[in-house]
Amino acid sequence: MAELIAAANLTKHYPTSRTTRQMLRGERPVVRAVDGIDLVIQRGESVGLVGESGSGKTTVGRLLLKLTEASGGTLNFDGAAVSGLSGDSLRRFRQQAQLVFQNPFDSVNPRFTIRRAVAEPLINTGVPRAERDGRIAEAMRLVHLGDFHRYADKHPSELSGGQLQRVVLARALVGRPSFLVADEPVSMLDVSVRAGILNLMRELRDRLGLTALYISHDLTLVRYVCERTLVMYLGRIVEDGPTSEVISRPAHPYTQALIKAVPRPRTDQSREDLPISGGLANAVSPPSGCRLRDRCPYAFARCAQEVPALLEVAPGHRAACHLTSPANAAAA
Amino acid sequence: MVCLTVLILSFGLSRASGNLAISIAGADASAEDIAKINHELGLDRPLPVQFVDWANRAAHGDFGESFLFHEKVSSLIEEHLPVTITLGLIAIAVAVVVAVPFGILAALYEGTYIDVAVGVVALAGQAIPSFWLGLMLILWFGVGLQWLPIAGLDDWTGYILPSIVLAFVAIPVMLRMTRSGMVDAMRSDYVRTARAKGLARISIVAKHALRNAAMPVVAVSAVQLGFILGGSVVTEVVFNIRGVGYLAWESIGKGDFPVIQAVVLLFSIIFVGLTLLSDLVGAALDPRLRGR
Amino acid sequence: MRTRQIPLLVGAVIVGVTALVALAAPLLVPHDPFAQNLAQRYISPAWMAGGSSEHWFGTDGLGRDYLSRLILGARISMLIGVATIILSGTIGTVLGVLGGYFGGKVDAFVMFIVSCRLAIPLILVALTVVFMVGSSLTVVVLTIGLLLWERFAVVSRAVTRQVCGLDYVAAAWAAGCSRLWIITREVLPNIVHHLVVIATVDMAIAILLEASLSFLGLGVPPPLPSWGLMIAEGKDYMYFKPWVIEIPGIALAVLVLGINLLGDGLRDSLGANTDR
Amino acid sequence: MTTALLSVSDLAVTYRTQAGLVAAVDGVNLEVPAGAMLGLVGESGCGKTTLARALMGVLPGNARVSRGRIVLDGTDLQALSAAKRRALLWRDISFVPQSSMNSLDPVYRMRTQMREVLCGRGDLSRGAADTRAADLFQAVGLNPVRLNDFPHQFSGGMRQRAAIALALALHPKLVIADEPVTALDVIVQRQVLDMLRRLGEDMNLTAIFVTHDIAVVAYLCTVTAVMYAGRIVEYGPTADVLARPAHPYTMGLMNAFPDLEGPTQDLAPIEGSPPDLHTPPTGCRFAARCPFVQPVCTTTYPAPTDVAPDHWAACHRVGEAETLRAQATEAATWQS
Repeated sequence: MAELIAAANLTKHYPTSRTTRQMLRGERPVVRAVDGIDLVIQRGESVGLVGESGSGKTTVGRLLLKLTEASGGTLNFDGAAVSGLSGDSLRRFRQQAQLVFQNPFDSVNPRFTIRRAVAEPLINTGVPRAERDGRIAEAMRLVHLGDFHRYADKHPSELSGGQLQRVVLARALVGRPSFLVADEPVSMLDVSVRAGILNLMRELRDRLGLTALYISHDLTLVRYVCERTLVMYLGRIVEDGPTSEVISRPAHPYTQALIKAVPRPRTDQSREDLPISGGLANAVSPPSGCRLRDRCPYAFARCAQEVPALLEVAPGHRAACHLTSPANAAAA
Repeated sequence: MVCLTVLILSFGLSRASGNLAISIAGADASAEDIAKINHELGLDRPLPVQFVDWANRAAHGDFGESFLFHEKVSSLIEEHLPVTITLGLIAIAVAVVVAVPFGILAALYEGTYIDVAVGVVALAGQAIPSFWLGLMLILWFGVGLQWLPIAGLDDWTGYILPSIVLAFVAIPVMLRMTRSGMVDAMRSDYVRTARAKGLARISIVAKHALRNAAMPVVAVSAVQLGFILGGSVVTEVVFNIRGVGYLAWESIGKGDFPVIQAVVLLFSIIFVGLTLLSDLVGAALDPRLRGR
Repeated sequence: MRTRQIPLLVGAVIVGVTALVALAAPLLVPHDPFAQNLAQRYISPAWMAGGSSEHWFGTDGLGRDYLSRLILGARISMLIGVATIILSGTIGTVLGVLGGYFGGKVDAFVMFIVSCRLAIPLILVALTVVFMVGSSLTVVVLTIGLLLWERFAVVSRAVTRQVCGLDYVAAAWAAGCSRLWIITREVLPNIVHHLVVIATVDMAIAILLEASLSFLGLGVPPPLPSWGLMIAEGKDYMYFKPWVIEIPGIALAVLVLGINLLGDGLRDSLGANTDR
Repeated sequence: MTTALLSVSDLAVTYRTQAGLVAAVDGVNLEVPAGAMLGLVGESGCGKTTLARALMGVLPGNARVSRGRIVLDGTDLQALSAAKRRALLWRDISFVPQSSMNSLDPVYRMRTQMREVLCGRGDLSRGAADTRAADLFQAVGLNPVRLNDFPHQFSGGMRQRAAIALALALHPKLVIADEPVTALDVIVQRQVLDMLRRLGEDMNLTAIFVTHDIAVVAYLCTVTAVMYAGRIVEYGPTADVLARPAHPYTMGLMNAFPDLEGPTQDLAPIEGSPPDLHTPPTGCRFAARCPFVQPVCTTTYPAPTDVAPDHWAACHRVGEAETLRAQATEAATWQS
């Protein structure tokens, strides 16, 4: 496999509103939405990015698609630096990298017909008019809206949430992209509809060999679609490994808590207390060292002094925790 | 910043026409006369110099001397301003007293005939030109019924008609804001919670809905006062009231630029001040905006 | 028909009829609106004592037929209304959409211009400009149009920001669409219903503003029959013949009310809430 | 099972809309035993929130109860005058709103909002109210100092705890919570759920928990009611309902629900969408989407039938539930 996406020390800081005192002192506080992440996605890989709201997972998605400019670090797409793209090369990149959103009702222009909405990526990339209808029909078949002519001239308001999310998927696929970012693609949908979209994404993964990043707050969903999972906490990746490994043998205390916290649809589930307490810290002035340390029951002196690096705990499974780092494991 | 720009604008406005001296000396004045007047008024100096000089003096409250009244502009304004401000304050009070209760009424009966009727009456109020309303009020109450004076401010009764006319500018806007704010508030989660608490309806409406809906209305009434003052020229002319608006109208008609400059600047500064006040009031009322 | 749609219908009828009258004015006037006849000054309207069916709405102080002047006045009001909103709508929408779309410094600049404009006392400055440049229909249109764009700017900025926050704009961006394409295809069609409502509001304000300027003697120059000017001309005689100011005043109020009703109805039916 | 604290029979709520009358709740029968936490599960638009609001008596202006009875602890609420009904609110039935920013009034400090309830509705003195408010805050895991804060100064989880403290203020007989943890992140959600579970045990709370999330019900609730298109289709002890669902819709929901364990085979979506309640179908409302549909299903609405003690389902084929359950686990069954 070859690398499609390679990010090193990728960073995004947003300026926040300042208080008068900060203004007088000339301070410019920033929200460290993404604070130096390293990330490699291989061709054909489906990667899940899991984290709570405020973890920076959505910003990572936007950075990878160059929808927002990084404050620091490097990002390569298919071997070329994304920051250097402009003009034609940027247009080619846009064709290659596509996006699916959380709320289907917000992500299709209400004035467009379905045909027009799905055609959008084609119009801008110079696909000849004659080819367009064929391409649209092909994309609609992929998302199981096969009787395309039933939907083509409808407006978004006439479709259900599940159908519309399929349209959004079709629009993302119509340009035959090599990379797809799906940001909470099912979280607005009802359970009975959600299952259909999840199945569809699995199917697309297998059929098209699409490289994809699925962003979600819900590990259970990522589990159905992704072979590899990343866990983010306050702008940093804290764990990275094969999905089944991450769920069955989580190495980072945060991942452990995250998995324990998920309620199960069965009554005979564990109800013991979570290992971590409190809520997400402030991304403007996060704790020094390990960002989880003020919530973590295992925190010790080193956690406050040193940022834990993402180190291998098992083959292909890495975690950013001083407890599991090889040095400590050897000492213990 | 805004003040400075308005300063430049109001200066530019008055200097944009080159025939200033001609308008003073008369169309058939000789070239020497014009040059003389220009020199006397300092109009023969380069424009930036004139501007800096004027702005500097304006900052100290010295707007020069009126071409026509041969009186200091600042004392002219001092003389005319209190009347305009008094009328403006009465008018905004009238507007609040009328607009808020009717806005609440319309919101509580949202979608019913009462709501539609209040809305249409507000629109009709907005449609009546204020100078015409003034004239009609004079005809009815001054001439027909002879209850109120038709012009001037000799005693308190003279304030009644002009304040009503001025208030008409602000009533429809404030009424709509009150109504939409109340409608949103009555549909909000916290009002539903208040209903679930079993509170009396009056307490839900007054303590929860109105308290939330009133914040933008109170804040906007300061801005509306600014608009009322800006629109005072028409009303003062109709009622023959010697306020700043009337002064400005007279001065415009006669090309008395120092006065025009000063009045425009004054209204702008008052407006900017009121906008600031509005922001401050808004922040003081809304805990979510405090400490920003 | 639902209760709420009645005002919309009434407004549409008033505006439609006025527009037709304005367009067909030369065909409709029973007399030459400029023809003076000093022997027939202040003839009362037909329904009053001393009126005649020769002059349905009577005659003015120079003996000109009031109905004819009223009809031509409709033309002036509609012209002012339409011309100024085209001018101010263009200025305001361009500023607002740019500010809303680009944000940051562009937005700060737009908001600065808007607050400067708001700080200028509208009537005073309009009066001054008309005085200096000299009064004509064109000058009045330009003056009002150049001053009355702030509502367009504020509203189009707000709704542009709102639309730009929606995912379909991000999708278009991710699909490689250019900025111009996004503004014209994705943003404008989705804010145009707000602009239509603002256009009615500003049209009403422009008509009232023209009437005020004309009333104060610095608007449309005589002998053009602007309704505001007709009121000013009749002002001195109103104590004896109140109808001289009542007729043009009512015409003005009805037209503006019609525009307001239309705008309000459109606001409801297009779902454009611009109250705040 | 113990006696019912709340019993609802044949309740219908009708909305006036532009397109005519819509019965969002249409013939609901429900019993909430004293001391039970009842989970009311359903997907968006099934009428669960309307039902909760009807029980509270805080329906929006265009909705009204058109039929049925609500009996709370022996009192028929529908027979009460408006004033008497209002007097019961918060003292007998209290409410935990959806965890949105505006569920608490943004312009008052929490202390003021507590006093409003404790003094205004509970007849406590100011001092006593403040003591009680501090106790309540402690009980829900908040520092009593935070009583001086405004709601916007709280995080989402804390806001929800404050709302719960407010709901418990007057020792209500019944608490109705409308999606109380939906907007919360999973760790905070779990913390709030644990807090609720502990409070439920300590105070012997009776509560109705409206949610779309079966897992939340499984975690917290002793009794489950499944709602579909304005009606309760299945009701019973949570363990029983989730392990042995008797209504095809419940089976479908269970199969469509992703889990953290078990095989990751394809989930089985329920094809189609709920019926338009402007023109509700005669017969079973799930018939159009049900893989086990029979002719009778489209003509007559199935009566609730017991499948186990205190466990009933409204399905014509309830007798074959075991067979259907086995078939329902196959994804192929659900493909139309």
